[in-house]
Formats: sequence, C-alpha cells, structure tokens
Amino acid sequence: MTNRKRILFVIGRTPGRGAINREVIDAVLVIAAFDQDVGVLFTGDGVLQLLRSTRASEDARDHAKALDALAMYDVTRIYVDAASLAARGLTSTGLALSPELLDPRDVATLIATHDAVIPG
Amino acid sequence: MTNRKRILFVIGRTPGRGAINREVIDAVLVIAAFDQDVGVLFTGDGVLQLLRSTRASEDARDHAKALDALAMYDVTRIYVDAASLAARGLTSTGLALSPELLDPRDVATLIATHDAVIPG
Amino acid sequence: MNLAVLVYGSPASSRAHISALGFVRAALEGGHRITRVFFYHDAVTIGSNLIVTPQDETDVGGAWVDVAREHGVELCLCIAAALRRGVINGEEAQRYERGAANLREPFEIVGLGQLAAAIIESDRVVTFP
Amino acid sequence: MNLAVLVYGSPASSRAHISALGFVRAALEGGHRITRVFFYHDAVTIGSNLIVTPQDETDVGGAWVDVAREHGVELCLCIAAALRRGVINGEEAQRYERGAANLREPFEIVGLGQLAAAIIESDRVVTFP
Amino acid sequence: MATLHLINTAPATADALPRCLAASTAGDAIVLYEAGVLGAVDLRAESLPPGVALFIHGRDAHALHVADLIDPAFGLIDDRQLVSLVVAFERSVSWI
Amino acid sequence: MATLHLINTAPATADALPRCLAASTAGDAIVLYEAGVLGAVDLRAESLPPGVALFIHGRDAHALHVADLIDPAFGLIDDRQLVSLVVAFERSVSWI
Repeated sequence: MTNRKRILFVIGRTPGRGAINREVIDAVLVIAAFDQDVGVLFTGDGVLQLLRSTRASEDARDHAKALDALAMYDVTRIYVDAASLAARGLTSTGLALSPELLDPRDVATLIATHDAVIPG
Repeated sequence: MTNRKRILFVIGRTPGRGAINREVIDAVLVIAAFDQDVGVLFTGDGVLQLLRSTRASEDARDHAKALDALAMYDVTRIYVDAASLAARGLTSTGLALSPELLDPRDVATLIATHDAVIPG
Repeated sequence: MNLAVLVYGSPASSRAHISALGFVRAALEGGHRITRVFFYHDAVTIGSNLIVTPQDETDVGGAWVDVAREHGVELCLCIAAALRRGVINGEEAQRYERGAANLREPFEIVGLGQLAAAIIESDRVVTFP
Repeated sequence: MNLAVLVYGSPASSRAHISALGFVRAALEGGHRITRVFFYHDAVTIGSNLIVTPQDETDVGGAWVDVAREHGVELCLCIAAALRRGVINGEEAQRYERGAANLREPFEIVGLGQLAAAIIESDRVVTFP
Repeated sequence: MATLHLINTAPATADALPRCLAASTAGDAIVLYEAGVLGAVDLRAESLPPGVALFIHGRDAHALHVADLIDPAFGLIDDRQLVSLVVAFERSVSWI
Repeated sequence: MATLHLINTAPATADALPRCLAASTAGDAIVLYEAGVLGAVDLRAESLPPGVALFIHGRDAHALHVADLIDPAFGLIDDRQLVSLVVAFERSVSWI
C-alpha cells in the first residue's frame, strides 16, 4: 500500500477496566499491520498502563503481554506525557516499553505531526 | 408493610447521559411506592439535574417530567450538596424540586440517619 | 447477615462484575446470606447467552452462573434496563414480537419491585457502580 | 471530503450515539462523504435487534438504520467487540454454536482491518468516545 | 499543522480539559460538547492559550442548562458548524 | 451511626474522594478499590478527617501497580475483610 500515514493513538484510560484496553491495543496492532507509521502516546490515567510490578494480577500480566506485542508489530514510537506522570506522583523509571518522555509542548508537536489521531 | 426504612438515593451523574438517569429515578419511584421513607441527595455533577431553562431540549424536558413525578410519589425530602453547587459556579436560586441546601456536615448527618444508601 | 448486592457497571468496560463476584463469594464463604444479586443499568448485558468470550479471557457470566448454582443465589436483571439493552426472555420476546430470546439461564428478568423488596428486607446494601 | 467516523460509547449510558448521529447527518447534508460508521467498544450493542425501546424514548438504532438507508452509509460493528458483548450474526452464531443470531440489519459485523482501511483512506477521522 | 480538540467529559469526571489546554498551540481550536460544556462555566477567554479558539456545542449547553453561565466570548456552534471545523482543521483529537 | 464509604473511581476521573472526605465523620471508614486505589497515592494518613479510617483493596492496588506508592499507614484488605467491614458498619455508600 503506497498510502502510508502517520497515525497516533492517545491512550488515556486506567488499566484493568476489562476488555476495553485490550481492544485499543488490538486496534493499534491491526493498523500497524497495514504498514502505517503508528505512534502511541500514554496520557492521563493511561500512563498507569506502563507500570509494572512483580506482584501483578493475572489480568495485569495479560495486558503487559498485549503491550509487549507492540514491538513485534514494529510499533516502537511510544511516548508518555511527563505532566501526567508527575501529577500522579510517578517517575519514568522502570516504565514498560521505554517510552519517550514528552512535556506539554512536545505533545502539541507530536499531535501536529500526525495525519490522524485515535483516542483509546 | 410494617418494615418501613429510611432509604437515601445519592445522585451524582450529569443529566443527558441517556437512559441511565431515567432508570435511577424509576428506582426511586418504585421504592417510594413500597411505602418507604425515601430521600434524594443531588451531589457532584448530579446537581446539574436540578437546573431548568426555557430553551431545554426534548430530552431535558422528559427528564424534568420524570423528576417532577417524585412529588406525586410523596418523595419530598430532596437535598442538594451546597459545596457541589459552589464548585460549579451555581447558586440554589431557581433549582427544580426546591431542594434543601446542605453543607458537608449536614450531608454526613443525612447519610448517618438513613438505613440504606443507593447511588444513582 | 442478609446482604443485598447491586451491580451497575458494564461487564466489558468496567471492573464492577469482577469486584462484585469477589465480594459475593467471600460473603457466602463467610456465612452471610445473599438471596439475590441485582443487575441494573449496563450491568444487565451480562445476562445474554450470545456473548462469545475469547479463550484467554474470563467468562464473567459463567462465573455468576457458578455462584448461582453452588449457593442458590438468584441472578436478577431489572426488566426495563434489560429490554433497553437487548436482553430478553421468551415471554418478553413474544410480547414484543422478537424472533428470538437470549437470556442466559439461570439469570432471570424481574421487575424493579424485586429490587425494592431486596433492599427493604436486607440488613446491608452494597452497590458496585 | 471523505470522513471516517468512530463511535465508542454505550447507547444506553452515554450521548455518543446522539452526538455522532447529529454530526453524520450534518456532514452528509453538507455534501461530505461518509462511507462507513465504525462502532467499537460498548457502542457495538446498538446493533442488536433484541433491543426494545420504550415508546417515549428515541430508537437510536433505528435512527442509524434510517441514515444508512437514506445515504448508503455502512454501519460496521467490529467483530471482536461485538462477540464479547453478545451481538452476533448468523455465520458467527453457527461457528460458536449459539441458538440464535441478533444482528439488526443493515448493521454488519466486520474485522478491524476495515477500521484500519477506513482510517487510512479518509481525509479526516472523528471519534465519539 | 492546526488541530481541532474535542472534549465531551465534565471537569469533575475527567482531566481532559487541562491536558488538552496544555497540548494546544496557536491556531488550534477546542470544541466542548456533551458534558464537556461544563468546562466552559469556569473558563474565561483570557485563560486560553494565546491563539487558541474555543467553541461550545449549543445543543448540549442548552440540554445541561448552562448556556447562560458561559462567557459570551465563546461561540455556540451547531452540528453544521462542527462539521465545518472538522473539515477546516487538519486533524481532530478526542480527549478521553 | 457509622458509615462505610466505597470509592472505585480515580481522582482524575471523578471528584468522589473529596466529596466523600467532606461527608465523613469520626468513626466512619473509607475503602478505595478498582481505580479508586489511585486516590491513595497522593494521600497521607494525616490528611484524613480525624477518626476516619482508610483501607485499600490489595488486589486492585497490585493490579494497578501502585501498592508500593501508598502510605504504609493505610491497610491493604482483601474481599474477606471488605465483607467484614460492610457487616461491621451500619450502611455503605458507593460514591459516583
């Protein structure tokens, strides 16, 4: 397909809400499989999807596996909103997927450099 | 039925969200029809259900009618959380159902004087 | 103690059913009595027998069915909420001229009066929004 | 202009469908092209033919059907989301051995690839969460 | 480069508006609709980032009875105008 | 007279916790569960109203990976303990 677009997913929901977060990741993977240039930004309570712990529930481990599939589909542009982390008392240390840390100005630029933005 | 309880509904959702607000009012009416002593507290974004305007949508007029049915079922103990009004820049002037204005301490007392509390 | 349990949240986009299941199991094991669980609002969609759960996900409706079978708990969907969301039993399907019913047994469709009775007769009411 | 429209919210507990319907009608009247509307997450429950809408409430599914018939817009439910929430067509009902199907025509059940194609081919994407 | 930002959640039930404001730049526009119109009650035009326009869906402002509480500097729009905005901007972002 | 308050929503997506804290009195208890556990991250025992206890559902704190970020003064509970609390208090209120 010659029609290669830059598509950004903006993920803002807490983890552990049932099937809905899984469905978002499935959409990311399918669009990546169509050979599009896909980025994923975690913002708001969505940043919590990047936390990991050794005592994770089965649910949380399943979601971690789904997120890890992103790299297999060459979705490697992963970003996290630094202000959302800070507002929740979190740091970027040890986050899954090694996201690029963006301040609000960077987020604006990120959005402005994509053809379409899909919330999740 | 000799088993007469004091039951408080605590309504916290914005109006206009579809059937869900109507379903809450239906539950209030049915429990009132069982001859219980029912009170209704509007709090958070739920206080917006008490606003009225002349340019209301059809939806909003239907909901107003449902609320007005409360009085027909003798649900006359209607309360509104003053702090929630203030936080939204609203005053109690012109609110539907003429609710009693409660400060946070009054809300605590109201809850403590009911046998069961149902969110809505 | 006699507990009334209400569940409001959607099974697919909230944790309400997971939380309520954990609570109900622990309460029954603790010797408390739960006669009925009431599903209201979007929670009623749990009572459909047309849900197909992917193999690597929990069949939440099935977990409720297990609780009902093991402990004799009634699983009650409020009728108005269920009809609005397309969960219907044989009787209502006939009344509203639908070609099929999709209620998963032993879930049952009841009137709001049952909810009122459960609240009135219980010692405690717990809601999972 | 070629618009892709995504709807996420539950028909019974959000305004997503009302907002999306207003937008889609205005866009079509304005001469824009909407080939398909995609329903994802809880929005897929709109495609059930077992929903019974009370007489004093709007039949939102029927409003979508009208838009589809008048303007040739395809109403697409994403398959994984639909199966999880108990909306199923004849083919899937057979595959998963369900006694009935409940898809309201002309809603159709499609794969996520159709969503991808619509996003890729459109000039603008609008989502109603 | 300009982006249309859409918000349908109330300030009390989401932090979408502050995140959206932080990520808006001159030339962008914001549309508040559904419960999102409640975000306009506490907002003054002066508190928007420079060069960012804000519109409010009139249908929803009336449905929630807050049309009279909103800074008249903000324009009330209908679905036809929402479509025009979606077409005029290069992309739209729904904040959840 | 004592009340058990239940909160299942995150601070960013609901104002349930501040409303609940304002309406709690000595002898009450608060349980945070599901995304509600996120409210505990910014909370210290000293900032609770006097005489109000706060518990956090351990399953959800672990599922959201925030168990290590929470003031150890708050107790982690399981479903069995949640049942005990519901029974021990005269009524429970789920804040939405």
